[in-house]
Amino acid sequence: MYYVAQVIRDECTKYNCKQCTLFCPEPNTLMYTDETHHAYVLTERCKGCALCVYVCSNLLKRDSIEMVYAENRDVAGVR
Amino acid sequence: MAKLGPSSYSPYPVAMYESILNPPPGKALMYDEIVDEEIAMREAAKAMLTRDNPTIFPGPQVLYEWNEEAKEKARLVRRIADTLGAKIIPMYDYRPKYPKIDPEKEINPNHPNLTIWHNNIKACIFVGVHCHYANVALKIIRAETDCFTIALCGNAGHEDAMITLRDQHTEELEKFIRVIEEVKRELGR
Amino acid sequence: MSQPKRRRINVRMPAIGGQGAVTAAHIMATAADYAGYHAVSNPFFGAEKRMAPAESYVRIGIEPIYDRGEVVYPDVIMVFHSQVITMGKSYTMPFYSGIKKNGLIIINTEEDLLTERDHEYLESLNVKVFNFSATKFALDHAGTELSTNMAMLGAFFGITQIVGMDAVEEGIKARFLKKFVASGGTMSLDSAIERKFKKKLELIEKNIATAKASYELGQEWARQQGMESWLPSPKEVARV
Amino acid sequence: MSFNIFKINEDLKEFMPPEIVDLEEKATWGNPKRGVMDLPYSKELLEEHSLCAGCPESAAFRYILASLPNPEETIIVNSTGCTSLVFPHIALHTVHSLFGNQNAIASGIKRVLEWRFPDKVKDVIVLAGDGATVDIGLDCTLQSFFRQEKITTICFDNEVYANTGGQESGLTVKGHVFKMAPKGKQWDKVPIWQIAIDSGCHYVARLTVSSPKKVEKVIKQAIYVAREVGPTYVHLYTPCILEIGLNSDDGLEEMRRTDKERFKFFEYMTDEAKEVIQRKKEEGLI
Amino acid sequence: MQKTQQVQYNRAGQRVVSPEYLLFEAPREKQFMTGSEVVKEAVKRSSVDASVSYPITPQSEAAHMIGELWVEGYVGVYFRGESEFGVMSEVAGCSMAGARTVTTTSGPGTLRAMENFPMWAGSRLPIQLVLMARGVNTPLSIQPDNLEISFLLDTGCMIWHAENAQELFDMIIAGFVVAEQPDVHVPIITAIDGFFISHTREAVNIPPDDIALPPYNPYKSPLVPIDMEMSPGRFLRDPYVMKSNYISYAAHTSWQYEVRAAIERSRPYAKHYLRGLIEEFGDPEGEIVFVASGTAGAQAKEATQIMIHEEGIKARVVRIKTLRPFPYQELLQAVQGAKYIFVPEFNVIGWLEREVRRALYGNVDIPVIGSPRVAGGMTMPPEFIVKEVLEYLGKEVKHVI
Repeated sequence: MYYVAQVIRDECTKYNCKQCTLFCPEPNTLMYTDETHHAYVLTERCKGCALCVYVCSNLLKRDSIEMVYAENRDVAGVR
Repeated sequence: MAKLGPSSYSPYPVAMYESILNPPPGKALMYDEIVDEEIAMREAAKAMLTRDNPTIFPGPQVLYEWNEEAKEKARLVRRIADTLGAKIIPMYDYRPKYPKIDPEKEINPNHPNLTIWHNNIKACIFVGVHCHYANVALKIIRAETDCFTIALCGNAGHEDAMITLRDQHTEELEKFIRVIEEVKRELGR
Repeated sequence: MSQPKRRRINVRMPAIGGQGAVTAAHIMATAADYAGYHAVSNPFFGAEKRMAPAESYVRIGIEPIYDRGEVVYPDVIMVFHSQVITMGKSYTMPFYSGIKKNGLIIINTEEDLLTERDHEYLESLNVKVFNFSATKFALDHAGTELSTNMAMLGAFFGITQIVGMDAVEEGIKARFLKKFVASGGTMSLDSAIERKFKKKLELIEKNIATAKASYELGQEWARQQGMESWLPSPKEVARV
Repeated sequence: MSFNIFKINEDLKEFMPPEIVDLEEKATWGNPKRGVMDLPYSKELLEEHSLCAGCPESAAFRYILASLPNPEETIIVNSTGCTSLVFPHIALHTVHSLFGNQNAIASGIKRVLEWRFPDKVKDVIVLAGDGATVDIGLDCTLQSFFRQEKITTICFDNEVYANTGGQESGLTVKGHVFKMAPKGKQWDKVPIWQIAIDSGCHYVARLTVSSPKKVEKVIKQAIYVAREVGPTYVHLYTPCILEIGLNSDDGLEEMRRTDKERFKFFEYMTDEAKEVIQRKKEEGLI
Repeated sequence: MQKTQQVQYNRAGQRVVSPEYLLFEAPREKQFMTGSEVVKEAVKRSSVDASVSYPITPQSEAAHMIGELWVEGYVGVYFRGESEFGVMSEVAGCSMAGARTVTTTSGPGTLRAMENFPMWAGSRLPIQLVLMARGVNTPLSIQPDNLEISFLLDTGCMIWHAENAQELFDMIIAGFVVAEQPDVHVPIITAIDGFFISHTREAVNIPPDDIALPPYNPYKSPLVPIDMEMSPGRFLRDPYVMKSNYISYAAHTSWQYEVRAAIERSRPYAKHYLRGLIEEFGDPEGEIVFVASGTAGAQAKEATQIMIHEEGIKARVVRIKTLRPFPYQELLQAVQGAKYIFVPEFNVIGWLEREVRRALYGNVDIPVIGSPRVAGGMTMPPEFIVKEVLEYLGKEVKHVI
């Protein structure tokens, strides 16, 4: 049981910022798709640091990422 | 006498401790015997055709297109696998991946035993692996598994393999394919 | 008196830094090598400074020479500077310690520097002492005291009679004509000599003249002492 | 082009795991204009490693590797420390040999590559921590500057020996209590960026990794100058959130805070370096 | 792949010849030179790519002369490093980048650089270190003493010990050839006793200088050269430190055994190029056997001749050329028939005596006497060796005055 980041797609698509993908410390973990205009998390690579949440919520006030239990994550939301 | 089967707790250099050295140019090493290349090739083919889950472990030197010979060798390695009906599990780089390795899809020289145990491999061929890593892996395999190891080496060979064929380039690999086909016929396959 | 049968001459050259003992040793070995002997030369292994004690060594023999390093038991001792004796600028005390029976000491001096006791001891071993002023020789024949080493060298070969003057000349030429990479210090000394003599060939000529004069002096002295060649000629050895 | 070494032979491609195939197909190669803005889409030259969650050093590695103008001809030299947990996972040829000799190793590699491949540009980049750069390896670091080795030295300054459990380092700030400094550090942080200038570096920058784009610019400038002029030095603050008692999502905030104080952006360049940077800017490469 | 028969030249314009031709067949001319000069001549004929140097007596002269070769275009990369630690790292970098690399050091420099030697071996770098042994400091000394070889014995490097300038010349060339065999590919330390060889001038036979070894091919290395010209992209040239568990320890174990196995694989090559791992000298019936290496071997030969010619004692020398790999079989064979084995050495601890005892223990029952032994720069006159043996045998000592 551990936390991973999960992008709230409907919120994320409102912006075109990609900032979280830059600030995530892990390589190829938080990516962006231009097809549907939102970021997405490769859950098996996520270490759950929540830095993306800090960037998205504290700095940018966009509240488009949340931390969830890995087993509770919305699989449909994971590309 | 070098024997097949788990030999020790520690991957010590079995062959070297038994004073087994690499074969001289033009020859091959089979267990602790220096034999003609042809004989060793036949025995290697037989092992791969008769033991469970025969697998080829191609290394970076044949996986990547870093020169023309590598391209040609890759084609031949594929043909060897097809002729033998063997699986291919790549050793695509040398970084340790334990415990995240997917032993069905990859092998790593630092813990080759994991892949061999998982897939119950009883005969395997190393080809295109840099000599140092091949030797590191072969010692571990010898210490911890009963897998029959065969090395197709572009340089001087690997005395810790059950069979080591040295100076294996495209010509030799083609010869090996012919030998496999012969042995297959003899075995009635 | 009869001389012992030798297979080897071990030479020790106590000198003062800057006198060219290393060069002399090198030329001595080269000359012996030219004449067909086996030869090895080496300096004393230390940080050599001008006017500080310095030694070099040569071994000449009729069979391959394995021995190396300091010569502890010499057949010949060549004292390049009186301070070796008078001020104890020597790595062994007394300077002749270790000398073998029937040996030879060549000293660059005009007067007898040895004590009564020294003489007694050396006589007991039948060691001959040859005093001559090599520095004066150098000044007379080369016009510079820098050729002292050549005078010492000439005397050695004159007395021991193992090689002719031709080999000595060859050794000197080899040293100064070939570009040997010596240590920086030796190189600057060489260039100092060169400046003084203007031309290299002139230098060689004068060095050879100095060595030749002392060679003849030594030869004459050896005859008076009843000495013969110290080693069988390499050709004789080859025939055996 | 050396990118060929990452191309997979067609006959064996089907057996390769996707992350390796991606390296050939989705990583950015042969494009000197590559940069951090490729990160959201491309395959990075870095694999999953075992640095702590939220470690700023981890982010720094991403930015640096994304900013290399010529990755297919770039050699990375590492040292011991937390960075050792990353170097085997870099796609390029990397070296780790000993603790503190990274600049010496890099010197040897750079000179030989220049000699072996006179017609190619091979960049050699040192990535090491503060202990490696300033304490145990200071001699080798500075001597490589004195010798004007054409290498880029990048120091990850986390102000502590983190890999060994939090000991004081030469770059720890005065007064800070760490292991081996139980009364607090007794002397000042070593001003290595200034020492680098005095030792002959042609381009020196000091910054945190709070701004990916700024890091990209600095890294590119440092590499271009090293290629043509001489040694360059980049000092990056990558705080050890673990040892200074922060949460895993606090690293960025810590860096943003220090951006305004002791890690205020600082840049130095010689005239020769300025010329190179100007030229590269005109070529649109920076 | 067919080899082309056409004449090839190296970067310095020298004709490339086979190691066999260079070492065994090429005409040789006698030169009168020091050990240091011999290093230059050997490096000149070895198609060397890189060298880094640092001053320390007695190796400095050899290092200077490698620098001259760089000026003359025979060596590709050359500079002075910051210290021996730096130098050994720099040459490691050179070697990793695919260069044939040589360096020299002595005494305290060896110990300062120490951490690098196991790293070279673990990284399978075929660097050649010409070690001009001088001993280890305090009190300050620059004199010949080979104590430092003891520290090097188990670093995973091959170690050969030359007896004279001639052997040093041949060993340097052979050293590259053997160390670069793909199945060997470990560092080679060609040791001599400093001063005794480096500063001694003697006759050396050397082949012409317009021929040289074939250049080094880094793509036959058992590990990947660091030049971004060869796959794979990712690999670890470092012991496996990432995880702490049985699996990773086993990998590290295997790695270390592999380095040792690589040294063992050098035996047939060394035997061929050095004409044997040992040399036997003197009366084959000799009951007194000296087992020695380097200059101690030379002194023992001289003593043996005195004993045979002047004392009527049957004596012989077994001179060890390769300390790593150690010639166990050859030594066992060679000491058959001995009554006493003397091990003369130029160091205070007697590392060769230890090696000899280990090799002979349980195999033969011959007393091994770790004597005579000198240190700190002392010479070992043959007369002194004879005296020691005579005293041990209870015989009258009449030779030495």
